[in-house]
Amino acid sequence: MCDHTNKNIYLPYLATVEEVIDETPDVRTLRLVFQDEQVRENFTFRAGQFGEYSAFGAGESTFCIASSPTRTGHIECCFRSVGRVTEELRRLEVGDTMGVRGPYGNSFPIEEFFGKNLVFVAGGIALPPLRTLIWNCLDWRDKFGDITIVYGARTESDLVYKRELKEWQERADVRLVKTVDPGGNGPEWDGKVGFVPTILEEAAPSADNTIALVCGPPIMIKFTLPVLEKLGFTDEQVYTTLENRMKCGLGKCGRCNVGNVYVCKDGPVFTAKQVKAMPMEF
Amino acid sequence: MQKFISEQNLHTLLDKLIAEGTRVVAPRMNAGTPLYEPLKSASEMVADQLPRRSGKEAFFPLCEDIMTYEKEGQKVTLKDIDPARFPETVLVGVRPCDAAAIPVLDAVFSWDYKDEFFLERRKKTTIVGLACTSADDACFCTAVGLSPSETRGSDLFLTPLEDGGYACESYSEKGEALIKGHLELFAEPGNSRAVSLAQPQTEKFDLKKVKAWLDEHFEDSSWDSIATRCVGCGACAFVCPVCHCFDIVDEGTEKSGKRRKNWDACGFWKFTHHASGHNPRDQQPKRYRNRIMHKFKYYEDKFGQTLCTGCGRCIRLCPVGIDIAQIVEEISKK
Amino acid sequence: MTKSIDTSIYAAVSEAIRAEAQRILSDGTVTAIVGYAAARRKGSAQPIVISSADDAAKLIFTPACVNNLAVYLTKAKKEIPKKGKVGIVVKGCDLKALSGLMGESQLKREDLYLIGVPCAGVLASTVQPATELTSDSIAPKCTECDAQLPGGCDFVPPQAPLTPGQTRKYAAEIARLEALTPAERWAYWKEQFSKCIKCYACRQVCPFCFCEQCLCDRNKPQMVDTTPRPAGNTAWHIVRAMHLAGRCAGCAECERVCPMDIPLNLLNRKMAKELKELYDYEAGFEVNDKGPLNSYTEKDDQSFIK
Amino acid sequence: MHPEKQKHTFEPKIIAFVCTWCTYAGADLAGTSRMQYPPNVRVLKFPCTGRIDPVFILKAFQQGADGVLVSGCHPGDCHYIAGNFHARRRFAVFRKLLEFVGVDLNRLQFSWVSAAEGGKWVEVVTDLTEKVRAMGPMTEFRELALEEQWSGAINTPELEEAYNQI
Repeated sequence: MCDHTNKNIYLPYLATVEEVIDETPDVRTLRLVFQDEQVRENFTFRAGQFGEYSAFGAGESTFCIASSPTRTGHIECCFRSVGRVTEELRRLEVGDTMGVRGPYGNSFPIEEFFGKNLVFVAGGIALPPLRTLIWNCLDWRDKFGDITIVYGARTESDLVYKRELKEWQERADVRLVKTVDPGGNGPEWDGKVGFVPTILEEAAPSADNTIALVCGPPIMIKFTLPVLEKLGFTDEQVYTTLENRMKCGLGKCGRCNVGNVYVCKDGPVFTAKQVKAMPMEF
Repeated sequence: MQKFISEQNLHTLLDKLIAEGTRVVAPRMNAGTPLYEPLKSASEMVADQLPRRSGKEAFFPLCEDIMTYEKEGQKVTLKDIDPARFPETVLVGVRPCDAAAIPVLDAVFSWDYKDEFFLERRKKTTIVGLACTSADDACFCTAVGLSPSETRGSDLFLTPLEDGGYACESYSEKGEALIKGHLELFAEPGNSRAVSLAQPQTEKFDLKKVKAWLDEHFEDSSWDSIATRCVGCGACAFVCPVCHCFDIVDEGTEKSGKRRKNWDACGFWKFTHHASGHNPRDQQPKRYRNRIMHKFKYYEDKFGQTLCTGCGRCIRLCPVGIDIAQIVEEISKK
Repeated sequence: MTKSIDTSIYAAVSEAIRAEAQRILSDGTVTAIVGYAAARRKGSAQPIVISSADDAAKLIFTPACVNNLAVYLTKAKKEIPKKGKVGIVVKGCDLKALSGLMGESQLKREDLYLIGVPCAGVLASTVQPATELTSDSIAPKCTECDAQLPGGCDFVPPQAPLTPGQTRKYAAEIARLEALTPAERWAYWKEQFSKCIKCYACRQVCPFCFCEQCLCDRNKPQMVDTTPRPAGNTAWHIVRAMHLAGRCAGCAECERVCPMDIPLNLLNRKMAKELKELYDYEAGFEVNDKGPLNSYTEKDDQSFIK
Repeated sequence: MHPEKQKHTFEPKIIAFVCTWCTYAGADLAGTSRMQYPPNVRVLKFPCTGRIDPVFILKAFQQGADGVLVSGCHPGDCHYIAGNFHARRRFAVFRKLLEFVGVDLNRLQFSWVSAAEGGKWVEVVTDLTEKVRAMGPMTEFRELALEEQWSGAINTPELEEAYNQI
């Protein structure tokens, strides 16, 4: 019914929920497998691209594709249950059907990162857009230099991908610095306590031959960019992804623009240089 | 191809088309309001009033289904909408400001991903433009480089003549085909002169200068003074011939329903509101700025066209008298 | 028959408004004034907010001053600074809305400086702004006006409007509709509501639609379909009429601004008529703490209840 | 012994919005007392008639109800003291509005049914069901739901089929 030669650009692919993982009390990961065999085999994407996910009867929501393009056969999305669509998606169980349109938007220029050190800086629910790239890089580990991940959330329970954080922590070829906001740490907490920008400054990764990838709430980004600058990063060395409300994802519906930049087409991945050239409207 | 068609033959043509099963859309009165709507008979057409909503509706409906869904247990079945089912349409009596809007919209609906809902309707519709004979002081087509005799967007263009009937010129194969299919109703062009056309009073804007100012003044105190009075409705966007923002929603029950695409407006606070509560355009002047920017800068940047045809509808219908012609004129003088 | 309406006092009224605005802005009585100013189109007027005494000269009052400016003082309009006392130019009908807002604790009388306008009527939305005011071109609401001279204001120019007797347009139309069968009425409203494009202009200009988030903008649950289809349109207009019942002060802004000419005020007038008959309630200049639908008596009619 | 079930060609859908303290208990009493009443009624329980928003009634009609019943405590018996007094005014006005828009008020019934009035509940439900049965299906809102703006309408057999299933 819904093959990718279809002319209706608004028609989603159907996908089956293969696994449901609760990341935090209100954040959930869904692992999806496309129902159409052809789509399953031919669906490819790049780290950083996003999709439009349907809960039929409720509508569509926009999230990044959170799994790595190197892990084929399924895709994952990760969302916080806050609105009509996400609440409906949260109600889905293993075996249920949902819709996916995509992949849309640009992606991280991973080939340009070959041979460089990478610093990932993420806050809260903003790890998924970087996690796709992190796994992509870890699967191609020999192509990159040092990999540092600075990840923070309000409290311990707000950290997403807890199992993977453990895995990264145990890996010798990754440096993971995890933190929670003051007051968010429990008695067992083995990470840092403090806001992401502060912890990043403490961790002080070298800017030499390094790319920084930042994703988080606007307030975190606002305070992280000056820290990176202090550490010697130029605006071309810093990448981020913008999140705006979207409906079509196709450059038509007209709501995701920041100035004349359509986030859905020209983004969501931008360098800090590009972001700074945009009007303050995100 | 130039021809003449009498008023009576025009009506005969439309009635014939209707009888053949073609959808004929023209200005008609609906409960006291002039609107572009399908005619049951040519006599319903009212040629002397600018319809309240623009002609974009024939290509980009107020609300249209884009698919249906049906759930059964864990299974979902989707049904696509077959664009081949869109009816063949002749859009008649279209004002130059409405006709010129359609090629402007082609740009956004056909760049990159192709919106077949728009493009298929476009393919199946013949636009018969009509020169404009009356303007009020809200009209400003001449200010944005169009005119009451502008033929852009029309497949066939009618100009009313002093001795009655219309001079009729085709501007595309579709227009020519319409004439050729009903040659008996057309005559060779005569000597009658065109009636005097409308004369909008607004001076031509220097659109380059307007854009240059907008390029530099995203942040400017004048946005507040321009738009403080804006109450945040969508009237301007919905009556505009070129505003094309839309929303996608699901409507139906748990079991089955439809996904629909319907008009949306940048003036609504909800338009850009994130689920998190954050809103990039959190105040009305920011939303109004987006409207002006989109029309005279962003669309220019992206597609090299101005997103305004000077129909004046938003000026006439703004609840609080916001006058885009005045705003742009002031900008061009800065 | 077209009867002309005497608007000769409007020039003197404008003059008096300007002088008063100049005075209260320069002596610091108010920090800002919401009023009307001339706009580009011939004869037209638009709302303006002034905060400098120099701008007082911009204020006017003409038959084209159709807006109910009360909307600019509500929660819905956060852009207007609400520091200190604000002056506002009000016609009688607008003043009723302000009284309603005060009754609903949205505004405080002491924060306002009311400049009342003696008004013989304003123009209908269907005519060009430069049209002469006559019994044909007058806004339908003005044919039923009982508030040409606002009461309880801080300042009212001394002119008295002359208003000839008018055919009460809404009363006549309501009577006509009431005489129809339910099926005929349904057909009438179906035709009207199907024109609706969900631009929400009716809601946005309404002084009483000050909810932070309208029921129709909420989607958990989605009580009213958002798409501009006949079903959702009908539901929207019924819901709106119900939410305004007992609150609407009759300024008819919803009907004036409707780009599709839907006679929305008919619904509101009908509700007002019923509330008058059932509970003897009428919107007026006095501030009532409780509207008819948030009060009750034990003896209220319940003949319709089994 | 159940009485012989009568076969009808039309079984109306009746939605009843009831308050939990009186009418719901009354309906419960009717049930536990084994009184018979038409199974056409679907009961929705609210804390109080004061909580029953007129928009619920509208929504019920839109979703296919042929008749709507709203029922709560007798005046003076409200668990929240005055909820039903407020509701009484609200519904009095809402009825007038629906009437003005062209809805036949015979499809909308209000009643006071106390926890002890199982018999009255049976009577009210039976009356409304039979009245609505005689009137036939409520077509106005259902037809409205199928109407499209001319520009969005496409008449395909698949769509019509999909519509009919909704």
